[in-house]
Amino acid sequence: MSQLLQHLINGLASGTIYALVALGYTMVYGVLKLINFAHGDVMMVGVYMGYATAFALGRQAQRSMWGVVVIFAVAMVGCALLGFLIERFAYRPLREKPRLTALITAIGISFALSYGFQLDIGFLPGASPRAFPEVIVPSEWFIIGDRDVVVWNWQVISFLIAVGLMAALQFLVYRTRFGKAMRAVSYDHRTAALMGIPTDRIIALTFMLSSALAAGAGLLYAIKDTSVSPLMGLYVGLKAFVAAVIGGIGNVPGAVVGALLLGLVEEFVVGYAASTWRDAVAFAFLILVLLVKPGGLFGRVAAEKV
Amino acid sequence: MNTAVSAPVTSGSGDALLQASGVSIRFGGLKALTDFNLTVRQGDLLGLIGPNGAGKSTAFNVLTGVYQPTEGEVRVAGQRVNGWVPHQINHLGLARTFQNIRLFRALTALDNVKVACRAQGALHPVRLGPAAKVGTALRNYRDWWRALLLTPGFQSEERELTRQAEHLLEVMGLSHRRDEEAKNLPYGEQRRLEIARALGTRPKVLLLDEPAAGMNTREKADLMVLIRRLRDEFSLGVLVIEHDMKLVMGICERITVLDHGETIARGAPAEVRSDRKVIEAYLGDSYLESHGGAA
Amino acid sequence: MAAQSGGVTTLPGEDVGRVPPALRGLLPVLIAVPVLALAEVLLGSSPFATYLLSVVGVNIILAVSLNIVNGMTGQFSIGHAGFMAVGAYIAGVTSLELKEVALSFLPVAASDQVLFTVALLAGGTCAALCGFLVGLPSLRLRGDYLAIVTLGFGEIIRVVVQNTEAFGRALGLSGIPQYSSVAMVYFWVFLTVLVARRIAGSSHGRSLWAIREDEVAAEAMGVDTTGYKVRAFVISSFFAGIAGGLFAHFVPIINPGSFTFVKSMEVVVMVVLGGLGSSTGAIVAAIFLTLLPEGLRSLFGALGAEGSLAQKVDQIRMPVYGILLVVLMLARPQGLFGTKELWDVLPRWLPRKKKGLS
Amino acid sequence: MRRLAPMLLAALAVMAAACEKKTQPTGEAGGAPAAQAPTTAQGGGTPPAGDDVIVLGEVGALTGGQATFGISSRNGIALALKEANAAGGVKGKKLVVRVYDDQSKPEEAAQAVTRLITQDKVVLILGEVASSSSLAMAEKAQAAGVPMITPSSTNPTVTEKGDNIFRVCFIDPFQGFVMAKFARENLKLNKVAVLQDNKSAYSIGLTEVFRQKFAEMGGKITVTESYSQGDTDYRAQLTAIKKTQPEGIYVPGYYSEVGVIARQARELGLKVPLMGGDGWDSEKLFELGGSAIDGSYFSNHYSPDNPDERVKKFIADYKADYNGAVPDALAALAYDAARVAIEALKNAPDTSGPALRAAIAKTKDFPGVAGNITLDEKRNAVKSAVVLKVADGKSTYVTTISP
Repeated sequence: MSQLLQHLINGLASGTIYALVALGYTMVYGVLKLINFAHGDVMMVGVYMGYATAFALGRQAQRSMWGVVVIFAVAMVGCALLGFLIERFAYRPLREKPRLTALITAIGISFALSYGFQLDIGFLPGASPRAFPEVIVPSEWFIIGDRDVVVWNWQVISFLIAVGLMAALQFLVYRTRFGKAMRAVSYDHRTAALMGIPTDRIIALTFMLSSALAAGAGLLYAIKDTSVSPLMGLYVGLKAFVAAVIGGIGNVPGAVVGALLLGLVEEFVVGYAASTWRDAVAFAFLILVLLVKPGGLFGRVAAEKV
Repeated sequence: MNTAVSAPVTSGSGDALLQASGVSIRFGGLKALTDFNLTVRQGDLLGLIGPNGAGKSTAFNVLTGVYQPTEGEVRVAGQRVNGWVPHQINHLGLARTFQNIRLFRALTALDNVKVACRAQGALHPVRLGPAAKVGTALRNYRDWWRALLLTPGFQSEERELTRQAEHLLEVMGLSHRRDEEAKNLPYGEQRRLEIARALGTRPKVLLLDEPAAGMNTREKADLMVLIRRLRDEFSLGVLVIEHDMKLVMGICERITVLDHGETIARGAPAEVRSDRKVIEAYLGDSYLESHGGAA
Repeated sequence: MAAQSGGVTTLPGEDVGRVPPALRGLLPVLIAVPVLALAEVLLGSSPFATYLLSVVGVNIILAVSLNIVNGMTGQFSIGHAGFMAVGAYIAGVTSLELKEVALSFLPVAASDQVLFTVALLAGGTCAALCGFLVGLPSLRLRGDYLAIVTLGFGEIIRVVVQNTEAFGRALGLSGIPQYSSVAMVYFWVFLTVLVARRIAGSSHGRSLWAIREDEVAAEAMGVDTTGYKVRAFVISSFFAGIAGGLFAHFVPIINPGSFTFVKSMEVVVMVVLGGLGSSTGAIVAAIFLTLLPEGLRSLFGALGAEGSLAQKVDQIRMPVYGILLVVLMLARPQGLFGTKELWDVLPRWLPRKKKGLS
Repeated sequence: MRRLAPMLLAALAVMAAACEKKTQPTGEAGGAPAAQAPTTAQGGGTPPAGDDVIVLGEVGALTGGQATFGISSRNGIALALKEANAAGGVKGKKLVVRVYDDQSKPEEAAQAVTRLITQDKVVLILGEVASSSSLAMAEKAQAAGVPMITPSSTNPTVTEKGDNIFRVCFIDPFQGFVMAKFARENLKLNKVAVLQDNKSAYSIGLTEVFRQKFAEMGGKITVTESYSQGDTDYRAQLTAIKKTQPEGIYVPGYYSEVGVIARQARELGLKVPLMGGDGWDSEKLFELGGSAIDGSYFSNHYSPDNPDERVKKFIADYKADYNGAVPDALAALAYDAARVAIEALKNAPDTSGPALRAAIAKTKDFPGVAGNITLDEKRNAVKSAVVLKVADGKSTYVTTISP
């Protein structure tokens, strides 16, 4: 019983992180119909930015409340900037070109970032993973039985931050002018442009938003799993992408549900079946969902108007 | 539903090539089409009119298998085709054009037509029993090998296809555009190319979805002549959706009028024109001012 | 793009005038075989050239075959490495099983090549079977969703291999007899290209193009879109399987790490860079992208001759590769040749050359 | 835009030509860069004077999933060469090493080693860490008759590829045995769980032997769970392991993962000691694991406590060259492998394959930093292993276990 509870906690914890990353995929896909393969790597860069900031702050400062805020702020702003640059120079010139073209530049960026950060030249961090500093001093908040189930403070804090970010996003997309414009662009960006919506700006902002979100997600991820490495973006990115598709890519609540489901499925496969088959089951689950619901759980396959 | 409406009227000859009886379709709670009846025979030239959103294109989509009817049945060449997919229905002899032109844009005019010619020749005409299915699969398989090995038979077949397609282009007056990519053709020619492509499938019934949209008066007049000619030359039954009353009244022998998915009138042009319901439907739609005036 | 000429379905190179129709189908083979034999003799003494050319060849097969699905049919498969893995492992295991067998009525070398071919075909067939399975969801799925299924399939294959003792698990399968030769690889390259070209030029190809251009219209014109999509998948994965089989017979060890999602993406990149739908484009891109890292190695080797940086230059290749991809796509978004083939584009660069090759 | 495609074609032709050119390496010494006049670049690079250098080849994973290990190895080899050159080189010739990246893929390793042999004409090959890549290289090196020394591939099959393939480390079966024996006899554990890296042949190999030996010695393996290299969340596996209430967990993976595993084990309330192999050896382990890794044990080739001057000097030199990084086991083994190679070059009458092969095979009681090296008839190093205990951010010597 306690084991089941522990698995639930674990699954939800990784699910929330997947969700934050998946949201980035989903937003960009929503407005551009582009699978942004560089998203995971942007996340990785964000984590390194946070890592560098934490070091610059020093051990004492990084653990204070404002220290954490500064770390998140620097990483998120830095990533938003990176997202802006990527969109401006690698995607925007190709917007009216075949969709696959932008996909290739996304792959190119992904390669450049993930391989680039493996270099040990100059400021680049090199290939080995590094321990992410404990910016939230761990303490046990909640214990069941003889330490059968332990919930840590940072788990709760991360969860709250993640939920907060998602709520903010939901608000932004469905309750603000920007969100309305974003949804309009998502529906048809040419028409949106004709209606006087500054499409370029909206798309750029979407990119910045999703990149900032990725940085936040990445930091929570690094806090949770205590390490940072250049390839983390690749692994997390792929899973988060799968999560977004399970939920119905382009759909905000869908991404969250898909991510939580994926987190739980993975957790329970490892916990109760064979850990060697985790990835296969994750993808089989994805295929199964798509075969039953071709547009993902919440997505709708746009019925083509004939 | 008044009785005058449901009584079938025909002027064509022979068996019904296309028959819709009691067809209804619902999208969620929305009734897009209610109790739709229609019969097309060889030599028919029928019109399907109605204001915007009346369900004309929906009717086309049900007939051609893009949508499945919620109720009622569709028969093509006597075969019940509920549950069939569009290409199977096409193989029974039903071809169509699209309201918003859907050519294979990057292909040449000739290739557009050849796609259709070939697909009809492909060897999976109707739904088959298991044994025949295997036979079809085998022939299909052999067909691929013939293409890969470039057998003499295959080569002559290709030449024959080209000849057919060229003939159709000529009929539609598009020979000079033979090697032009479809997307580079002017609008009117794209419409004509769509018809040529539909003819490539060697249909018995041709469904034209607003063939005259976007054409000027002169082009429309030419089109009227052309449609008649096609019907006679290819022994077709033709069903035309059209906004332009003048065009429809000019060529169609019988007209069905839809409004809000319901058939509100049916009969010869003169009858339909004077039908009170039809006038209401159109005037209510301010249709006559915007479109009728321009025509 | 300003396309003026022949369009996509002309059969240049096959418009060999004055060749009797009966011979036309075989002519390319008759020309290719002696050429390949000659190449083999010339290259036999240079292992590096042989190895590099083999890798290039395998990548050409992968790119050209993927082009049938991604380029001609307009579907989007990003699991090509999965099919390659199936081919590689099945062919590899077959060859290992048959290692001691020799066909007594043939000289050893010839017998080996026969067994090699058997192994290749076994690998290709299994891959084609998988292609069929993956193609089936295309009944229901479109666009990006289908892409994800192919990706998922590729990853599942990798996990299966990693957990199967017979496939050597994480260590991989080694000791596969190295039967492969440049001639063999390029014979299959040649076959792949020939098949791709002949499909493109036939009514089947036109149906595929039609699906790519407008699925609804294709269906309405009587094209069995599902059937054609599945067939495109089957053919494409067959050749991916063959590529894998060849790969397994010149690479000393095959290992799940060689068939990851990244490999699939590399092939997609080749296809897009070459121009979706252009077989020759895929070929040129495959050659270019395969030689690029090796070329960068030469370049950096020549530049960075000093100090510790020299040992780091080889690391720089991959980030540079990534940046080059971005630059290339920005410079030429429609790919090298668009949907055209090499000969459709060439005359414009070489104005004096006689036009109308197509 | 139209210009681009022909340019690409041209570039391609140039590249192909460059690849085909039988170039001598353009010479770069690990150290002494001043002594090595950089050659001017022309196409693929012109050969240097030729007779005054001996070229070694190295293949390593400098990018990709195993880059961490490849880079350590490269550093170790570079250090060995720098020292040798500072001491006057071999027979009056400078040593240079050509390093190629294999992106952690065996087929790239095969390509790189083929290039080293045929284009760069290296006399001897060093590398890889990953056994899959070493196997690929071994096949090519054996066929070409070029001797190859792998510093740290522990899979037994690597040296079985032929008489030109050597290694300076012990093999998986021995290491698995060492830890099983230690767990059973020194720690007196009865129930042990195993957490293996399913993507690493090394980890699978160690697991297999450990499970077998531990069971033979009367212990019980409660459960075997797997993760994949690159994972960062092991809570699911650890929760499942916790259920079986083991007295210890054998984690034969690499430090890049083990540190995080230790933290998460403690987080879930698993306080039992972790045990592992030489893949743990890196100062990064302490950084990644923090205090969570304290009280764990691993088998290794050598102990950094070793008061031996040689080891101290190696660590000091390495730190000086690489921004204060402490060498890990892979760096130490690579350093040893390079020194074995250099020794053989000194002893061999010439640099031909057979002569070098014979010289390497004669290596006996060679004083490496990672233990003395004696190569047996199977060309594997016969070494005893040490078991180290992790505490307070360093590892301390516990015991030595001999074959």
